Formats: sequence, C-alpha cells, structure tokens
Amino acid sequence: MAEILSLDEAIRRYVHDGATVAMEGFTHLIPFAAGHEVIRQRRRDLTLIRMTPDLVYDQLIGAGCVKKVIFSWGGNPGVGSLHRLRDAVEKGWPHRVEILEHSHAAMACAFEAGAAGLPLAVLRGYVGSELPNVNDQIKFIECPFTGERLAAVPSVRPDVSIVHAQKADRAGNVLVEGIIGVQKEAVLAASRAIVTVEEIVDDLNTHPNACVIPGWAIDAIAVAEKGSLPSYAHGYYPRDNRFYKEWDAIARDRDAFTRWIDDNIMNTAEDAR
Amino acid sequence: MAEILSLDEAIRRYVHDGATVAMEGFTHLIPFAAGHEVIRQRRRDLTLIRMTPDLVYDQLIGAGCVKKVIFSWGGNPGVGSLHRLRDAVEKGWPHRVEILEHSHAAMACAFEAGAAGLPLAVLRGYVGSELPNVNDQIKFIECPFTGERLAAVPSVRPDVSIVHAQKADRAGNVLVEGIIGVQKEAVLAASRAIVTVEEIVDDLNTHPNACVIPGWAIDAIAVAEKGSLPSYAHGYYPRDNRFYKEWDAIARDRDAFTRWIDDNIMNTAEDAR
Amino acid sequence: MSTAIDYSAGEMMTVTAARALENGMTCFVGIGLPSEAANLARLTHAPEVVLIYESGTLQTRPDVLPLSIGDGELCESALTTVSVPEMFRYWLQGGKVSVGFLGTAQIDRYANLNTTLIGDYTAPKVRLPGGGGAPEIATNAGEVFITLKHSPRAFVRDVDFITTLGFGRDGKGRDGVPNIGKGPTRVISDLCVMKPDPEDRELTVVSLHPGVTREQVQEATGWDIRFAAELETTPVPSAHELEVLRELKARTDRAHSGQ
Amino acid sequence: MSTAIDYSAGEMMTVTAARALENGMTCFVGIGLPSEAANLARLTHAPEVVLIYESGTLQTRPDVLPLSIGDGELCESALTTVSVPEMFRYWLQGGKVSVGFLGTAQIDRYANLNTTLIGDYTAPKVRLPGGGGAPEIATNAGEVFITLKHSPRAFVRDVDFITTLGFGRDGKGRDGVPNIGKGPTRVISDLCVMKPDPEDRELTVVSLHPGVTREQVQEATGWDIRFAAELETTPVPSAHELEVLRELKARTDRAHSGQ
Repeated sequence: MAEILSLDEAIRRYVHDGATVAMEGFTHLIPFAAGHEVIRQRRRDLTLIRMTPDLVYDQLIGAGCVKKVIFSWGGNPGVGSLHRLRDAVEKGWPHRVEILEHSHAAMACAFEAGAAGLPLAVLRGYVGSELPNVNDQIKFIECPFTGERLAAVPSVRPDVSIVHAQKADRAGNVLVEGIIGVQKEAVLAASRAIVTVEEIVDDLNTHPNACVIPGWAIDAIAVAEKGSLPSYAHGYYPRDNRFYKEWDAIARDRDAFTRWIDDNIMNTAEDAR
Repeated sequence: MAEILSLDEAIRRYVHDGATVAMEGFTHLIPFAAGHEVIRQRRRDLTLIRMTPDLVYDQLIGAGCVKKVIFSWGGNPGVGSLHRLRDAVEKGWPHRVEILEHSHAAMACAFEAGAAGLPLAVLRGYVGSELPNVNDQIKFIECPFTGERLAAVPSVRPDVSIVHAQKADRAGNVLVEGIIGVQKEAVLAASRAIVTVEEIVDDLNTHPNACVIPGWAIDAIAVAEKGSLPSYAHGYYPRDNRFYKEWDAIARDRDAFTRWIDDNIMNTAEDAR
Repeated sequence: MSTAIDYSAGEMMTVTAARALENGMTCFVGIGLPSEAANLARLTHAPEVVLIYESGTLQTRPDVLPLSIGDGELCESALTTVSVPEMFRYWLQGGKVSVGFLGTAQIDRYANLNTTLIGDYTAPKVRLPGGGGAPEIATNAGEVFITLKHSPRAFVRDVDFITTLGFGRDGKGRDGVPNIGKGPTRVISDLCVMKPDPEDRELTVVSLHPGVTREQVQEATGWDIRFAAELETTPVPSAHELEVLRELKARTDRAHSGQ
Repeated sequence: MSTAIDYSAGEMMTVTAARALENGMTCFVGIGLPSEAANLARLTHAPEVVLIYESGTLQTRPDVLPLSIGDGELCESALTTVSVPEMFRYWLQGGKVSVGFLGTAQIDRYANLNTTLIGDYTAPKVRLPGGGGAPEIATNAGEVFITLKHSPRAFVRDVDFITTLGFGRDGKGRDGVPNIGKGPTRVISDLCVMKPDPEDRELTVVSLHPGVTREQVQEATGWDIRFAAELETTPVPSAHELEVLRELKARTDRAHSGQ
C-alpha cells in the first residue's frame, strides 16, 4: 500500500547500496529528482536497468553510484553520446562500469514479462545481430508448435523501480498519461516501487481505460514538483531541450561534470531543491 | 485500410465457409448484429474462437454454422448453460461440434501472442489441471534461465476477427472504451478484421492513451446501431439482462430455438433490421 | 436452522464467506456466490478490500451485484479497466492477487474443482461451462477461498475432471511446484466451513453453522468427511450484515429486472 | 553540387529519402535523418503515410521535428499512444509495419548496421549508443530504408559489430529465415542511392545525385563499391520540397531553442 513520503525518505528507505534499480521513463517523465536524490545519498554499487539511459544515468554513473548498466540505447537523444557512460566504459572513470546490452524490443518484452511474473520473455528478435555474442543472457528456444527459433531473455525484476508520473490521489493511485513507456511494467515488475508525482489531488479524474497504477501496487509516493526536468511531464511542462544540448559540454569534461554535480545536487540545501 | 461497408457486404466479403472466426467481446460489446448476419448468410463449417462464447455463439451453433469451437468458458453469464452448445456437444444436434478447450489465462495470452505475431504464448498456467490431457494444443516448455516448467499454447491467428466498438471516424479509426477485453488483440491477430460500430463520427475525441485501433489495421467498418444488443455498449445502452434470462427457455428447446432464429434473424426484412 | 436472528442457510453461507475476506486483501472475484460475498465484505467490515474481476476491472466498487463478469457497473465503479490479457498477465500471474474467490460445480476431498463436465470427456453426461479464469486463479493467487452449496452431487470423493487444482488427486499436487500459491485455504458451504488438513490436505470440517449437525454435513458429502478435533460453531450473521446483504440483493434484483 | 535550384547535399539526401516513402506505407521512424525525411514525405507527396515512433506514438503528425524519440509533440499529434512493449510486440513484431526507416553510425557492403561500438567489444575505441529499436525494426518490418551521410568511416567493408542485420557477413543472413522482412532495399546518402544486388546482396550504386561523380562516391566508401550498369541520376529536389523542408527545419529550430 502506497505511503506518501518525502523523496528523501522514500529513497533512504527503499534504495540500498548494491540494489538493482530501474528508473524508467521513455524520454517522457524521467525521474530526475529521484535520481538526484540517489546521488545525494551517495548510494553505491547500483545495477541500473533502463531501456534508454539518458542524462540521469549519465549523472549517476559519473557520480560513482553505479556498478553495472543494463540498457538498450545509451545516448543523449538528438544530441549525441552520454560522455560519462562512455568515460566509464572506455576509460574506467570514476571506475569501471559493466554493461549488459539488449535491443529495445528485448528490453520492452523483458519488462513486460517481469510485470507478468514470468522468468523469461520470448520474442522474434536478435536475428542476425551479434548482440547475442556479447550478452550471455540472450538465448534461443524452439517453438514447440512450429519449430521456429525465437529469442528468449530473462525478465526484468528490479529490487526497486522508480518512475515519475503526473499525479496521485490521496490513496496513492497514480495516473500516467502521454508517452507511458514501460513505466507501468517497471512498477509491477519490481519488488519495491517508488513513484514521484507532480502533485497529489483529490480525484484523478480520468477516463475508463487510463493508465492508472493502484496505490496497493506501489510502496512510496513522493511529491516532486517539476521532478522530471529537464525531461517533461505531459500537461505540466515541456522538455528543456536546451539543457539536453548544454549537457553535452558539461559531461564531456570530468571537472565540469563534477562541478555541476556539486553545484546542482550535492550542495543544494533541502529548501532550495 | 478500412473500407466503410454495409454489414451485409462486409460479412459476404470476408467471412467464408470453413473460415476460422473470432467474434470477441468480453461480455461487453459482443458483435451480435454481425453474428446474426453470418447466420443469415448461412455460413457453414466455421471454426469459432472466443474466450466466452455466449448467446451469439449459441445461436451460430444451433443454426448449424459451426464445425468447431475454441473457447475457455461457455455459459450464459449469470444464468446457466448454453443449451445449443450443450445439445451440439452432448447430442450432436444439429450436428456434432468439436470443442477445443482452454483456460481464460491461456486464451488471453494466445490472443496477445497472436497480436504480437508470435507462434506461441508462454504462461504459468494449467498447473495441476487436467485440461492438458484433453487438449493436445497445450504443451510445456522449460525456461532456459530458471528451468521452470511453463505452459505454452499456440497463438490465436484467426482468418477473420469481428468486434463491435463504440465509434469510428471517417478514416476508419476505431475507439473501444470500457471493458475492452481482447478486442484489440483479436483485430490485430487476424488476417482480416471487421469492426461494427454504433456510429461514425468526425472526431473520436479521445484522450492520449485511449484504446484506438487505426483504420489501416482494419479491413471493414460497418455501422450497426445497437449492434451488440442484448450485450451492451458503454456510453450508449445497457445490457439487456432480461433477454439473457429469457434466452435460457428459448435455447432449451430445439423448436423454440429454430422459431426464434427464423423470426428474429432469417425472416427479418433488410429494412426491419 | 433459525436462531434468534432470522436468516437463511444461503445468507449464513454468504456472510461467512464474506467474513473470510480481510481489509487490504486483493481479491480476484468469481461471479455468483463469491461476488456476493466479496461485495458484502466490502460493504461491511472490509471497506478497503480490493476487488478485481477477470473482465479487466481493477478495484471495482459496484453498487449492485453484476449478473455477468463484465457488467457495465463493474467498469463504471472501477479505479481503471485494463485489457483481459493484461489482467491475467500483470495482475493475476504477476502476483498482485492475495486471494482468489471461486465457486464451482464439483469439489472433491482434495479441493480440486470441476467446472468442465460430468461423465466422460469425449461423451459427457453434462457439459459444464468450462474453466474460465479458475485454473490460473487457483495457482497464481496467494490463496483460494471456495464457496458453494453442500450436496452429494457437488461434494464428491473424486471430481470427474480436475479443471482447477486444489491439491491434486493425492493431495500432493502443489508439493515442490515453484511459484504457486497456497491453494484452497477454506471452503465455505451453507452447512459448514472446511479447511485442508495441514498434513494430507484432505478437506476437514472446522466449523459447523449454528444448528447444523455432523450427520447433515455427512449426508450432503460424497465421501467420509472428517471433522476437526476442536469443531467450532460458526458465528451467526449480525443484524447489520443481514441488512446490508438484503439491501444489496434487493438493489440487484431491481437493476437486473430491466427497470 | 549546385544546379539551377540551389540546394545542399544534405537537402538532396533528405528529399531523396523522403521520396522513397509512398502514401499508404506504415513507417517505423528512427530519430534524426529518417525522421526528417519521413515528415517531409508526409508534408509533400505522401500525406497519408503513417508514421510510428518507438516511443509508442501511433500515426503521429508532428508539426516540428522531434529532438528525441519521445517528444511531447509526437504524442499530442498522434492518433493514440501505446506502451512501449505494445509498440514492439503488436505493431512491429505483429507485422503492421511496412517499412523501417533507419540511420546508423556504420554500414557495410551487405548493409549491416553498427551502432554499438568502434573497435573491440571488451575494449572499445568509441562506445556508441547501442541498438535501440533497430535490430528488430530491421528484421520485423516489411523492408528497410537507411539514410546516412557518405564517408569512409561510415561506409566500411565490414562493420566492427553487427548490431542490426542487413544481409549478414556473407550476404546470406536472411536466406531461409522464417518470418523475416526483405531487409534493406535502399540506402540513401548525400552522394547517391544504393540498393542490394539482387544476386549477392552487395550494396550497389543505382543512382548518383546530380553533379556527383563515381570517384567521389568511391572515395567516400571503404570498399570497392559497385555501380549499376544503368546508373541513373537522382532527380533534383523540387522548389516545393525544398520550401517545405526549410520551413520544417526553421519551425523545428525555433521550437528547440527553447523559445
């Protein structure tokens, strides 16, 4: 049953060193505020799962929180590389980060399978790709009806998933709207789920088939206004494309990056956040 | 690309003798008008697929259209048996009908897999059930990651699927709202799809994540006002529960049934429908 | 079977079944008797019980009992309505359901359920509706409650067909199976409450409804049924429970008579 | 490379790529150059082309080009937006996509794509973003169009890593594989249009953009590239196409500069 907590408390309670964490959001509704709180609390040795690790994972990696990243597309969308991810993989700064690499289709199916309580996802995937040569978690099975060879990947079952959403009601039921990505799947697949929201309302005021996640499937709700900036929240604020472009220069340079983390995350007073 | 056709023309064009047909609708939005048109056109040897064959399949079976039924729950919801289904299975009237029987979970997954273009669905199902003893389409596979034994069933890939929906726009895009069942999956899994709708409108006027099926994934749209009665259409008219109860007496008796079909389907003039 | 408060055996069954549900449980509800009991629970002692129907309606609070598993009322009063594949995959198989509440046509001493047929599969005497959601509700929910009326035709030593697993033909059907729920933890009839024996899983009467004798239960059961050493008497329905149940049924009758 | 109408090599590439799309095609669109070309097609000769982005936006008609694959504009102008698992399962794998339109970092003579890394997998010289949607777009879409700028670093004899199948290391990677699309049917660069040889699948220049020489193409290609016997000259962009493209890019720049 969802408890309404401060973000600080929610992260403290559910995100532990060494945990496997999925912070999802397909370009939209990326849980930046929560990611920053993880950096602020100096979590270490995290295994981060995400289809599209973008700036928030770049920040977590550069800040030294991360042991391993499981992903399918790691770039700054429309801009270029994730320089902190690259620096960690190519040069081992601030330390070596392992990667386990999938395709989007496989990750999406793996989240779906995780939500569905299955140990594996089956897809018509990876045909002719060399990713199975470098990822031993990609296997192939034979369809018992047709004999077709199909790919199989383990389902995603994070210790904790963190997503951002537009709003929750007072019982902790959450509305996600717009580009919904794999957020629902991430929440349902995880042992624990934290959802940050723009606001808490009396009534979600939705239509019959809205993407609503019941409060009893969530552990903690935390209000984080503008909690997905520089990503966006459909109906609340647009994407800060300029920051995505600016990040390229910040992240290229280790010192500039460290300064940015200090100035914008580590040394921000509670009341200034 | 969806063509807007008369119901008569849509059925004539796409539902052929011997076809495998899924008319879906989970209690809600059952395509009765379309089913009646199939009876009227005297189609024969159909293999009917459906999670919950209810009155419309009872009518099709009693009217002699059906060779085989693939299903997971065949009753008159809240009332009792489907007497025409029983008479066909138990006594071979009007002729023997084969059945292939699943659980809901397996059928739902099989529709999902059909929509997903896969040959099979994998689920944690049929544990301890004797259904696998009488349905040779239920197999078991071993998860290559955990060794867990999981059930596998062939995906549903009908020749034609028929569903009813609230409305379509002039490009044939369809809105389904309320209890959406496996309607979208049925449409996407089929080689051909017919959608009957209450009305055609200029603008579907929906929210961002509504269950909308694009016109290019549909072959024919036909207007059938009150086309799901005695089932219901959320936002249009309620379920005729009284008829569901009355059907029990009609369907118990072969003569009463035949009279009902003659009076209400076969001998209804085009303009009275 | 009457006491100071006047109630029927059916009401006794429904109230007892309702009491099995606790606030905070997430219940996957079968249509008919389970639905009646689950909604009574919600309207009395367990206002926060979460009711899920296989039609995709999540956390629904119907004002009248649905005639079908997919009545409009279920959708209109739900938190949200998902597709049927999602319901079975994410919510049931995904482990979000703490209790499945089922009815059945036949049940045997190991709480296996038969809703498929009476007689032989290839030449059935009576063809029943089939499994529906039950086979996976019974294995993927945390535990299972079953409610049905007592009769020798319904309570048989061995079901003609195991549609839905209780504890199997030998009581060991769940042993060693990974990722499976506890299975039937109680069976509530109009005569008594039964629970599986902790050792061999055979259904054992743990509580007789007031005024019901052991002999009545035995006569209505198709095998030599066991009684617990410390046999209890089921508490009678309260006036409040009966009032709420009767109002619910009256509202339901009015709604379904088509007015 | 200028003619009577003044246009850049990039514009030539985009217009040519756009012209590959036909009205009525259902196109799974990669971000960047493919997105630019696909939207130009939609705004010129193919108003009914259906554009799908992997973010879940079905049949979208953005007024400005998205910077990311999941910009709000894509959702707001879509027919509907589905979950990402549904997108990949029902729409792509389900066979509803007639053409996948991809960009890439590296391409080889058999149109295999590398977006994973330069160098060795365990010790990469340059770590690229990865496969994203491409591996399954390339195999599950009916056919694939690829667009990228010509350079010897991009057009290599053998990619360092096959992220996404063209025709495999030997040109036979699709032979005998069930339920697979036709694969890359054309590659559009800023210099020319290439198609796989019908026999051995090696990429062959079929059309040179106006003013481009064979030597220019060869210099920008990392293997001895073949030219078709009947080499065509790509038609120049029309004034209308250029106008629409420039307006689209201007609108996009204004929108993304954060004003």
